[in-house]
Amino acid sequence: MYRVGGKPYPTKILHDKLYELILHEKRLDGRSPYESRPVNIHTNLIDKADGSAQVSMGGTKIIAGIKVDIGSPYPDTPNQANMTVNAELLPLASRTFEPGPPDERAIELARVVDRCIRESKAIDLEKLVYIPGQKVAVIYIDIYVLDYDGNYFDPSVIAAVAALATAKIKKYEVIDGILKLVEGEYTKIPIRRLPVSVNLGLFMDKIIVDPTAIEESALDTSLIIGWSTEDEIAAIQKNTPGRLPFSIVEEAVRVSREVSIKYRKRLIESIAWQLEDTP
Amino acid sequence: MYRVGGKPYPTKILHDKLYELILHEKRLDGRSPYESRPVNIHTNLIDKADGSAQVSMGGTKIIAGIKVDIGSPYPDTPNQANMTVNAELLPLASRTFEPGPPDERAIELARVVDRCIRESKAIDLEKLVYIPGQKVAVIYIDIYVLDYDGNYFDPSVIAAVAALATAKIKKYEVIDGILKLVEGEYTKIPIRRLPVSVNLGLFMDKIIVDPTAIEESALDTSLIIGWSTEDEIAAIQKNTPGRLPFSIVEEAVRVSREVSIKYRKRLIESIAWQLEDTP
Amino acid sequence: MYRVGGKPYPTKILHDKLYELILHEKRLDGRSPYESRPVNIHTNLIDKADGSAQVSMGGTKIIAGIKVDIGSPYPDTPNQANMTVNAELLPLASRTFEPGPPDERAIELARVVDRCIRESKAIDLEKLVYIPGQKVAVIYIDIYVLDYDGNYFDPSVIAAVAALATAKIKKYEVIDGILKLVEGEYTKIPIRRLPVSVNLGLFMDKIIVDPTAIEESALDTSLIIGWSTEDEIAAIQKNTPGRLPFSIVEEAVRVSREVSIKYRKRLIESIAWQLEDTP
Amino acid sequence: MNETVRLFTEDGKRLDGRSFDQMRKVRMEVGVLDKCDGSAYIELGKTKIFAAVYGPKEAHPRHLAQPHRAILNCRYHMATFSVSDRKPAGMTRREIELTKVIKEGLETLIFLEEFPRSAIDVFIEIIQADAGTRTAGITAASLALADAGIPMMDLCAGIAVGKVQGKLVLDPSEEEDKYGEADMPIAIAPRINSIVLLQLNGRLTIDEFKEALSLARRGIESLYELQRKALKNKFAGIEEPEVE
Amino acid sequence: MNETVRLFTEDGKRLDGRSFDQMRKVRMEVGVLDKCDGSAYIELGKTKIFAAVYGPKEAHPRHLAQPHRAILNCRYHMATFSVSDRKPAGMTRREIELTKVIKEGLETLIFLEEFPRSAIDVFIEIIQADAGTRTAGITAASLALADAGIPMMDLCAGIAVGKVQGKLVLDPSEEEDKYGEADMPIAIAPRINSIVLLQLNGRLTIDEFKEALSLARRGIESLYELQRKALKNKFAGIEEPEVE
Amino acid sequence: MNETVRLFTEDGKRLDGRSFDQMRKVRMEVGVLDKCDGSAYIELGKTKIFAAVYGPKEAHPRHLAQPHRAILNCRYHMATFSVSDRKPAGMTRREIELTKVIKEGLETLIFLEEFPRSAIDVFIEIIQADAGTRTAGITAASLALADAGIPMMDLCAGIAVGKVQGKLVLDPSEEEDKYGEADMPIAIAPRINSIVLLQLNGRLTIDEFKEALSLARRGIESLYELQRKALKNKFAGIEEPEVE
Repeated sequence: MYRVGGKPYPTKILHDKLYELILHEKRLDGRSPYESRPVNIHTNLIDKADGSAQVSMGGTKIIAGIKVDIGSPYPDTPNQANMTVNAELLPLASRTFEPGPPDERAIELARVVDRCIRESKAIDLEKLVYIPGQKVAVIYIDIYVLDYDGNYFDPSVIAAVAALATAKIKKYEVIDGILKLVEGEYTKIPIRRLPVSVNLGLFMDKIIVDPTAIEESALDTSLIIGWSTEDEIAAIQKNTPGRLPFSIVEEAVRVSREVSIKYRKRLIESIAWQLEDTP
Repeated sequence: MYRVGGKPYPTKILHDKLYELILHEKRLDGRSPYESRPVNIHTNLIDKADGSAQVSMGGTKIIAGIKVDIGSPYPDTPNQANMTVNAELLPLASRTFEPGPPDERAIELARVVDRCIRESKAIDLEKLVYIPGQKVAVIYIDIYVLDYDGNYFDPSVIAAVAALATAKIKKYEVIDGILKLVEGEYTKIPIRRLPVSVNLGLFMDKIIVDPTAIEESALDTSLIIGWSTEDEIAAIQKNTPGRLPFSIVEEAVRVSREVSIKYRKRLIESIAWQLEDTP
Repeated sequence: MYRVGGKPYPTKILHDKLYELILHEKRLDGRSPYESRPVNIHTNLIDKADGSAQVSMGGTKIIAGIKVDIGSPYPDTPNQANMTVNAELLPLASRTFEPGPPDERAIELARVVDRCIRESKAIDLEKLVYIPGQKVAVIYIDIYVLDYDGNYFDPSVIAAVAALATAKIKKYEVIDGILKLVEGEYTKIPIRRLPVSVNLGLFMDKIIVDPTAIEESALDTSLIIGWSTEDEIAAIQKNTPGRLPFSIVEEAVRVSREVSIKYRKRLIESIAWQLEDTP
Repeated sequence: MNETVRLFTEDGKRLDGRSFDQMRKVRMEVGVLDKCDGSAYIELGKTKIFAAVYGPKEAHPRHLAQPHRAILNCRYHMATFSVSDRKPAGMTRREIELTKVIKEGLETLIFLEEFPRSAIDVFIEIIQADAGTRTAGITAASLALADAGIPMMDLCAGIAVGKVQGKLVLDPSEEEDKYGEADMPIAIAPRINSIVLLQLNGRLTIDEFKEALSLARRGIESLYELQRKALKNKFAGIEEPEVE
Repeated sequence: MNETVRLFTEDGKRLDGRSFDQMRKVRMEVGVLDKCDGSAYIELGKTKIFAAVYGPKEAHPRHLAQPHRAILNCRYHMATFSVSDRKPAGMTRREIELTKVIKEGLETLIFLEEFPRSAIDVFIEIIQADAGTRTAGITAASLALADAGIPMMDLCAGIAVGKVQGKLVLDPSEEEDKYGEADMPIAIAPRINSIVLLQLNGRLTIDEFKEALSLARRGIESLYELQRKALKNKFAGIEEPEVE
Repeated sequence: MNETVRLFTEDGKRLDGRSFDQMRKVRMEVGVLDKCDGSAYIELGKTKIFAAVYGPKEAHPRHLAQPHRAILNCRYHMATFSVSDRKPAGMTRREIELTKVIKEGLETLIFLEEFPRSAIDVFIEIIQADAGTRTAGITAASLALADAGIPMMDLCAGIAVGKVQGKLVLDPSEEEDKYGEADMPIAIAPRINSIVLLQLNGRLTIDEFKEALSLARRGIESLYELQRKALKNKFAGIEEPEVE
């Protein structure tokens, strides 16, 4: 028999009830198992940021902001701009989030978003090098979870990518080896691909897409799969305890691919994106 | 009826007793409501500091030290020296002060002292620029509360200003664009004004000046008013919870002005200060 | 009568039992009072470090690693390389060690090891200056206590010195005032002396050498004596509470000297060291 | 320094067209977040702030609990991208001080003694800072507390008064604040006629101070009306109030 | 970037002579530390790791105790000298993330509900890091738990699969990881046929992902055998197992 | 390095005119702070230190309380301006180590077992550091404990012995410490004839070590007398003792 590892009894009851629903292709909020919640994307809401987006996925709200500074490249990548992702689970979002420095969940969120963007080579970091080995763009991606009803991964990736793709950043030119700001002119961050992630929950042998907070409290395990394009996985993270049976992995990949295509379509609509650079 | 917000019963009793006294123009330590405690000022007690002062105001003892280094100006003030104020509520001073990094009270104290000095333009920061945009003086003002019997604000401002006004700092000259120490010569920090702050406590509709610790434990609210000169307010901070009735504000300003004149007189006597720079 | 300061009753019993044994020249693990545990030394077990050593002394295991970087000298020692020692009491080593930043015990360990090495002038820091006042070697000595059965001092000093003496560090040359790495060539850290420390425990008027954890839990006080050479003390640290009677100090020095000679012999055997530099 | 920057047009208007006693456009909304017990959103010009409230709930850790009252926890926090130069993550000294004065302002109004051994948490998140964040923050927090059903003596609302090139102005813009001589943030509980938050950075004469107080007071009265409307709208389900 | 570095020899072997489905030399030993309740040491090539376990013991501080289960505390930590450029002391974000996934992997297997109000501590110390530390770390931790007598559903073992210049390889070396296109660490509990840790950094097609899974699985089966031998040896007092 | 700096005059005196076995001017005062349970102030040359004691009082947080004894908390801390180059705020590693040895020295003397489940706090604040702070600090702390009425076996007093250009000197000055070969801080409880704090930084032969001990001991005996006078004066209300 399957085991709900150390879960207290009421959680076991909820787990069994949710599983029962899924067997009938249903969920508490009326969705079918493979259905994600509606996605709303607002970009450029923060004038002080170089790029910004607020994304809601059902009751989960994310705000992402981009700031671009000038800095030195890392010694092992002299011909690449730097990129760092930070995430905070704001205490406004849930009574389970505490104020204070990012905990392991927030750090995991930041690193999963980083991985989706970095591994899919979404940003053409080489184009943001001003003086090789010396002056490059430093891209800060800051993510805040404002309201949490499960699955803060997928809307965070969408918010980060939407903010990046709609950012307007200062323009610089190099004159006699010296970096100069071109006053009043702006440029874009060169985006090559639009990665998205898909958060899957497992109940026994059944998969659900985009779990809510109540589903997350009872599921057996969960998984995030980041898609660089329709056909390429760029990141995976098993992000909760629990057994992930071998038998279910291929189905998980297949389902997440379908959802990723939907997410990306929604993202493209919102940001009116078109491929400017082919890698 | 007035309300002592959530105060336990014994505090309510004390509050009412102190109010009763004030109605008769009296206080526990024999002072009248608008009377501050005696101020003692010792300067230059720390040879290793560039300036120093120990100030007692009744049972509250403060020690302030000044260190001046060389550093880079902030990008938005290339023609000004830097100034930073730190304060620590030493655990020696009270059983309510804990060792460890400054808490919100210590940070507030530092920022109120900073504001009194900075907003009154007490220091001519432009005179301490050695190479504009590159090398300026960095003035550290460090304040320690050594013994606490209420009102650590007023003696802290006095100690900081006394230490600044009596400091002897290293002299530098710029030769061929290079900053050089002039060995064995010292100069003063150019002081333009002598700001002081006045801490007021409220009991119902009555004001007291310079509250003791026991008065602070029972008062309805309190206020610090910093005076740049006799006629100019430079800083205000309502620094405890509680209602500050509109009807009492003008009286508070008037009273604090009188006390500020007394404090400044005491300060001038102690440091033999004379106005060397008119702004 | 002697007093076991505030120790709970069971500790008092243990204390008295151990003292009784010592009076008969015995200890729980069969050693005589002035006998240290066997020392095992493995060097160069970490390829990624410039030097490394794992040292066991009975049930206490230490691993030390050396990393050498390039940096600026301290302003007051422009003609010396920098050296810093860090120590961590890993939670693997004992249930009394907690994860987290080094506590006062770990800091004391680091500083005692530092003192033994620095005060005995074990390293010829002047030989690791590349450009005086500008570029010097920065030697990091990192010590981890992996398994703790008392006395982490003596094996830590041995591990640090063994790692230093067997380190192979990158070679640099200065060409036209510019520091250049000499690819593929390595050099040694110039070692002038082999300091060792000896940890002594006191039970009443009796001394034991190299106490185990159970002995440490009951002893009256303890002491570390660092020996630069056979005839020169380089460091002392009384490292636990408790009275150190005057009457016992000379015996402590005498005993520790004997043990230090044994330790140093063991160290020399293991690292095949020979004096290359006489100071 | 402030001589070279002109902050008024020739007809005496402010650079953004406002008169001296005119606030920027305000928008308030109550109940904007789902998972907390009460919430509010405020826009004051480009300043954008969320506030959320939890409680009354068990105080945690236990030893912080007070036998006669609830404790009030508060955090005023800015998003890294809310300001022109990216703010480092973590609480700055400025944020810690503002947290203190906002907390004390709110503590003045809440009937904490009704909830012994409990805690109430107030979180204020500045997502864009364009002057006036502490006063807009306490205004939003007060709404969020009301939304959470926490019993209070009164709502409070806050606004700053600036002194700019010798003139007092209501609700200074970031530029006015930067080049101005004084900035006085104030929050008032109008029904009980009391100041709950008061700070001054910069120099004012006594007369200017009095004038600044009454200027603030008029502004706060209109904010107070907007707060009441926002609360009504929440419970009536109507759109948020907006004013220019 | 990866075009210029050759990572395969002309006869298709990897630079260190391994075939694509060959792990580096592994050595495991159980019970290597004295003061903890269970311990293990693992070497995977030059990667060297100690793991130690304490518990079940009283949860501390008390308010963290769970009424229905033990809590599992874990720390994956690297020695400063374990990597080429000295790692700063203190936990990096990477170490915190790996701690989380390793802890969750182990939590999957331990019968935590048998020890209400208790705590189990797992400490993993990387003394040399030469690729594969998280998977070798969870492998060692699983052994240390068994050595401590903590009841578990199954042991688990982990290994990474890399994609290097278009080819999948088992247990990538540091150089293969650096210049490769993808790195997929995975830990499996073989008897219950379940994945307990899974991450992917880098790009794989669906087919490559499937292939990577089965490559890892074969590697893990042999690690699992070594684990069982190491445990037997501990209790029989025999030398540690080693494999090439 | 120490060859070029001369630290003795031609007639064998030290640069400040002292003979080798002479301390700097000492001043002690008891009961200098109001709000703590006991306090003391000490000057040793230009070194200036306050010490304060609280307790015995309830241990806090509770889980730190010991069933059989009081816990002793201690902090040796330097003001930022107490040294030539401004010390950063916060505790340095040096301050943490000195806190430990001072705490252990005091713990030796206090009858902690008389106050089970309690705590005693000792705070030492260096407001000017000009050599000898740890020994003057423990001397002042011992007085503050006595002033607080904490039962102790004995007072303790401390002083350093330096080795400077081959000669032992009592109470080295900052310059002697900087250019000297060794510095040995020691604190003694004279009545019980025991060392409670002992450190050595620098090189001594065995004979020098013995000589240093007896030099320190003589110095400490006179400090001990001053301590007793300072305590008497406190209770008699007389001026503080001073010695050259």
